[in-house]
Amino acid sequence: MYLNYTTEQNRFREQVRLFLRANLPEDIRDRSLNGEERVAEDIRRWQRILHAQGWGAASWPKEFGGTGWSPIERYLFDLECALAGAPPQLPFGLKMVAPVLMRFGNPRQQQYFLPRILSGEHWWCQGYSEPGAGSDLASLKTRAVRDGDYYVVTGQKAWNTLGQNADWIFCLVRTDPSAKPQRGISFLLIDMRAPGITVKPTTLLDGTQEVNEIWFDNVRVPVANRVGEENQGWTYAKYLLGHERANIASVGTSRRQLRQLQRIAATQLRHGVPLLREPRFRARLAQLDIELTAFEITTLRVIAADENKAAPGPEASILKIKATEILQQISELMLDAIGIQALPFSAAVPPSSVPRSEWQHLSRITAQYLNFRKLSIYGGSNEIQKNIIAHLILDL
Amino acid sequence: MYLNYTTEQNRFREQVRLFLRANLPEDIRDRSLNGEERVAEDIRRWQRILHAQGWGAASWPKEFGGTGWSPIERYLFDLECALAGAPPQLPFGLKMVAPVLMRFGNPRQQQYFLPRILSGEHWWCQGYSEPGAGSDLASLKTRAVRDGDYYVVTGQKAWNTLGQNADWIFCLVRTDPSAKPQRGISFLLIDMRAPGITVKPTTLLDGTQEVNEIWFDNVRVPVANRVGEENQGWTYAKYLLGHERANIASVGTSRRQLRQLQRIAATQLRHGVPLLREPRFRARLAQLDIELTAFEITTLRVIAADENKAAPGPEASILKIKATEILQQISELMLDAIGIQALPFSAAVPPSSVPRSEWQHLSRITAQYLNFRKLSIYGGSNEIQKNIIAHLILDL
Amino acid sequence: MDFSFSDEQQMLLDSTRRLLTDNYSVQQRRQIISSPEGYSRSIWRQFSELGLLGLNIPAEEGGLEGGAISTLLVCVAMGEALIVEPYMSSAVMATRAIAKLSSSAQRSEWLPRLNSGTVIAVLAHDQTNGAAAQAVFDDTVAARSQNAWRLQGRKAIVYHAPLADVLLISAKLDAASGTGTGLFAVPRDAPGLRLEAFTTVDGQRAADIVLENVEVPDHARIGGDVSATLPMVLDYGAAALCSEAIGVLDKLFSMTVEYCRARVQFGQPIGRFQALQHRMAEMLMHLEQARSMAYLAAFWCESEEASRRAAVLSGAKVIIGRAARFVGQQAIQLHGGMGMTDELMVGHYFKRLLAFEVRFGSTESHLQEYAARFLEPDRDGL
Amino acid sequence: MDFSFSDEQQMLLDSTRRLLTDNYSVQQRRQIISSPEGYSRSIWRQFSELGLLGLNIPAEEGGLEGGAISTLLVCVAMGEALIVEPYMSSAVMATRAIAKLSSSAQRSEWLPRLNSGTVIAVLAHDQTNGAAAQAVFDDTVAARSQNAWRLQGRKAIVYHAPLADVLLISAKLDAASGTGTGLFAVPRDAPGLRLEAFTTVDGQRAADIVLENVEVPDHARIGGDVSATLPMVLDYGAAALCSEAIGVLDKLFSMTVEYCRARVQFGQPIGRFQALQHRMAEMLMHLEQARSMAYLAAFWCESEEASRRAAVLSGAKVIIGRAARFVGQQAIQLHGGMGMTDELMVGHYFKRLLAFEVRFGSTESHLQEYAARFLEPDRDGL
Repeated sequence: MYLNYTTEQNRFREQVRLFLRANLPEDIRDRSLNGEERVAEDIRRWQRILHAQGWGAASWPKEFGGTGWSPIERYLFDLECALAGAPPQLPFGLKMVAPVLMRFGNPRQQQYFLPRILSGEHWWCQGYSEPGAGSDLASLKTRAVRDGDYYVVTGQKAWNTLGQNADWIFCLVRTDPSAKPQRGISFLLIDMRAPGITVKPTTLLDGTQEVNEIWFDNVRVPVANRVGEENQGWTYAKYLLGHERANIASVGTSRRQLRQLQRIAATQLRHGVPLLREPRFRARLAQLDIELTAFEITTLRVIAADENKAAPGPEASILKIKATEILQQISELMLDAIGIQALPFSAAVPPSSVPRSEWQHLSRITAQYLNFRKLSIYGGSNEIQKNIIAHLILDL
Repeated sequence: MYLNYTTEQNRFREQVRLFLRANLPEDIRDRSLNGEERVAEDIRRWQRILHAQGWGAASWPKEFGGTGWSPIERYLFDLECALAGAPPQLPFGLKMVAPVLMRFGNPRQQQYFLPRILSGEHWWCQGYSEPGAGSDLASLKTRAVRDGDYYVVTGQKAWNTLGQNADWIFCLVRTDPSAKPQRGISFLLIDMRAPGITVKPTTLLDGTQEVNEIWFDNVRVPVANRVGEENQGWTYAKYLLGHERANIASVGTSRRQLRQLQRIAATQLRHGVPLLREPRFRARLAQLDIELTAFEITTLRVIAADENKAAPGPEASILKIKATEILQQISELMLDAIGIQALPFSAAVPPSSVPRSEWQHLSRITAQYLNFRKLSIYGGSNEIQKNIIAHLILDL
Repeated sequence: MDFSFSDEQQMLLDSTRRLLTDNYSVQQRRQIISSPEGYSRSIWRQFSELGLLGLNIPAEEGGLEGGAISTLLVCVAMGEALIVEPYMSSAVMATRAIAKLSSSAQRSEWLPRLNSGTVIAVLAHDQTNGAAAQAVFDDTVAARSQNAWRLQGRKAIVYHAPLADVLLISAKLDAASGTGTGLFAVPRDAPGLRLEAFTTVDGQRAADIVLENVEVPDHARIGGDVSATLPMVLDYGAAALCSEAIGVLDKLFSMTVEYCRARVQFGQPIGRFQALQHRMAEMLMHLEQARSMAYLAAFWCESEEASRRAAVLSGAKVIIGRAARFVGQQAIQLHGGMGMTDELMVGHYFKRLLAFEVRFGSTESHLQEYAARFLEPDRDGL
Repeated sequence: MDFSFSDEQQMLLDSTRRLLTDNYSVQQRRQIISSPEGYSRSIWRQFSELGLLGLNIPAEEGGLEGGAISTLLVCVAMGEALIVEPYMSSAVMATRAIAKLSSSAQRSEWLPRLNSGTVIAVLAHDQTNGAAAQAVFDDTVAARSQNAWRLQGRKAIVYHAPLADVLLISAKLDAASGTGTGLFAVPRDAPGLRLEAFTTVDGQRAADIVLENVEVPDHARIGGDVSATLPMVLDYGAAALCSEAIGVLDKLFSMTVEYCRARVQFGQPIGRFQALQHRMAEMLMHLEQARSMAYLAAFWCESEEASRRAAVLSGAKVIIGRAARFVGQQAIQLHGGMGMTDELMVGHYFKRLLAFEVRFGSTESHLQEYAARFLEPDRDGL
């Protein structure tokens, strides 16, 4: 057992840091550090910059244009990017559909799609959930009826993240309505410009529009865009979800947020004393700091154990829950730190009670607290993750 | 809405206080305030004293020798007794079997048993749970086979509290094994001196022996000691359990314990400063203090709402959970207050690290913490109470 | 001890609820919020017609004189409907301030107009009441000169200030002018008074107030030194806010239970899942504890016993604040993705609770306040 | 980063587990606890035969020289079996103190006998290590006179002191004799040394030590001023205690899961109830976070970087302490009434965790210590 990074790992880390310092555009970094809403163009630009460096897909094997990095190196890359304030890369192409294509796609699909994901040319989004099928994905209703070399797709998808910018969507559709719920599902790749697709953004409680409802009205999809076998989509879907969970750990983001919280607490006063010196607040902050340190080790332990596995095990559920709990607790503590300054939410001109220099900053803290409620809901709610732990790890 | 006690209620309260000051024996009070193990003789003595005053059964109607007090008066009586350090009266006769006898017993049973419960002549205990039937009471297995004017009872009861001192036990027994679990159960009153009964105390994790296992080996019970109809025992059992839950609120005990905790925190030092001045500890204490104040009102609201009902409603489950949570939190905070002094547990002579004057006191705090783990388990575990709330109040 | 409400009080509650059920649908509310005024004059008129605006006006001045318990019930109903009208600001706090502190001439000047709804008044004191948090600004000063007062300073985050016709502004008297704190009725369009308006997280209009040499005549001063009397008005307002929170919690909880009964996943309503059932049982327990403290706060908020009144109000803010956070977060969680949308009301109730937590002193500041004042050995609770 | 253990380490763990599985049944443990000695000489001998008593003895002195990681694994196994033998007190802390601090003559005198199990040594320092809690006694003083040292004072709650042949007692040097802290090897039967023995809440033997003019020869002093070196020994011990707690937690958790699989109520194993499943998922998460911190503590406890070492150990005590409370309480709860009995082991594991929480500084004191030292803006975690 050796719990420091090796010389090589430290060298790698330094290399990533140097790259970030030289290549992460300042404006993108600032927007990200201020917790502003994601700008689509920032994400595209950053993907192009990474791709130019050959780092477009940290988690892919070299044969598909990935880095071939070890799990620990990938972890360090993610960590440093998050600490530096790089915008998160979009997972939908890189970490969701790509692993499915590599494993189950045919060579034509691989050759066409993977390079375009890597370069950022194709923005992908996800067509899994439906209004009646959230946690219970297998009850999805979107139909795909075979018509010659096409499927004709009709139905509605929900909770589609950032699909308003997307070029492609991967969808679970029902191709055999008479089969049991988990049979009879197929996995289709659909061009977002196909006639019959309507995207309607959903306004969230923080005022943003990061998710959409998508309607399919007799959308014609070439059979060639089906991944794998007809009616075997559930297998691919589960494979994809396993990969999704493993990517949520986000120790770097938490560490960066915690650092920001410490700065806020150093300037916010209570009775003239910085909040950082107030015993109760300090202790909550310390508790989170320690919790995150432990979680960093827990994450690395799971990564190390998974190193030789094809897909992450159910331990990924532990990471998903803990990662989101920590992020939510940080955002909660931030909210508590700013007190009544959480109240002013939108204004033409910042009011004096929130110093002008901090307005953007502080008003984003409340928005982030609201937005982060989603963390324990999406990507398989934390209740679903606990079910997985109970069934697959504890065998209950 | 008027949230003070009325002049009459205050007068009543003062009367109870005066009585307690004059009649609660000092030795009994001290044992109780020190948190010592219950002494059977103390309980008997105190019941005799209350009976002499005409207050032997606060909750009974006057016709059976009760006080006829209003629910608020009963609440105040319990509150003052607990604050003064009176030992809790045994609920098994007074608050469990007696309501069943009053409602479902025949006149002979009422005339024989009720006065003896009131005077303290009969010590009752409970024969409900079994090793395989705890939360799931309906799966009980103790059999009673009719043999002329007798039932012959064979089986095993568990979690019997203080039965080693008991004269009588009320039992749920299966009289029709072929019926559905909740049918075919009868409610019997059994003389503890009957041949074939064996009582074996269970040592608990705090070292005390307050519960027992009881074996029945062909014990002959006169049919005259069956309450109500044969095979209708489940109805009576549920009626009894409703009454049990309502009597657990124990605001007075919590208030007394909280007062004791404040005294401990005023003398325990951290870095030379009394714990009572340490911000984190103070806040936990304040939180509990407020929680208990709210709970006092919640309890009174439930009592007032129940005033015109025959048996307490499912709201009693709210009281059971909250009462036990508060008591457990107080005992936890006491444990945290004494720190390492929790470690010495039993000794011929108190060690110097625990001041001699506080030895008995402090060593009981750890024991009580251990013992109080039971509060969320017995009387229907808090999980069962939440099921009740979900089903009967929230209609889920 | 008596937890029942009088027939009159019950009728008041029922008629307020009916008015809001009929005239404050989700759609109507949405329109009101996005309107330029940020509140509905029509609803306000109906409040007046029902007598709600006179609830804190003495009978001899034409009001209903309902007192704290009636105000509790009305504010519960207001919370259930999640109104954005300045009921608490104007009809409870400002009206009470004028009714309790002002001269008979001032009462005649203001109370009838407040009662009829033709004037909206808003009290602007230091943000953070009583408890251990720190006021954002604490610099408003009044100086006397030639039968007039000149006000200078700032007030932070004053709810409904942009809707007000008149602002009741507290200010420290400068050394030359006397001692203590004065309260001044200042028209919103007074020269030198500027509002920095914004929308709050819970969808209400508010503003910082900037006062630069604002001059008001002598008779605009309400009461004498209000240092001792203003806290009673603020505590009365805090109790009303607690009541509103109970209405919010009630509604949020019942819509969550309803949703869990209706939403089917894995072939059954999600309310059949035990883990969620237990969560809702815990929410109910928070809610009942919160309700108890809101009652206690309403009962004590008129008391002259300042220290006990403060303790009860701190206690209420703590218990209801914790309930607000737990019930609010869990309501979103149990609604799943739907809870995250602006479309369902759950998020709006959630945000109102968020605002409750920090208004009139945060949960944490009240807990510390309570601990500082009331933890002495051998005290027997409230 | 490497989380794997060497083959040697794995074998050590396996053989320790096997020894305890074969010789430390519940029944055997019960007999050991109620025996007059309060520990098993036979087990102790077997520890020696397996080399476990020499794990912290350098190879050149005949030991296994396993270091912190091996000690971690052995202590996990000790925790799993819930031993009452003074392994941590004697074979880890006292042995390490002698191996690291004493002269070569002293090492030759003590280490072989510690290794063979013929001598049990116990370190008696101030109860409460490093962190913000207050020592119960802090009054032990050593005075030099005529080639001897005279010790005076008291030590609180010294685990396994009644089992020790020799006590390593720390004492402040009095002004006339020098500065700093001395460590003295004192035979348990030294005149003037008195034990006030008791049984701890977790079933182990312990004592307060009273020293009245206890005289020991010059060569009984171990090391020079140990003020700076003793904390390293104590931190090493704290890491070992953390490892033991992981063994306790592991076992307690798995017996709880097992019980919930087997216990049938309402026609199905109670482990099928979702509320209990989620509880166990939460227990597992506590356990895994605790395991991470125990690893980190073992890895850092030998470091000379005092401040970071202290931070890691405080962090470990906090995370494992919280896990101890949550997992302990829930283990009892999920066992229902059976969990309350002395008969099942669950209560015994629970009590060991309770003791863990307060030994070597409480959870709360370590949290405050951590906060005081390590919360500065722009620090990036450990």
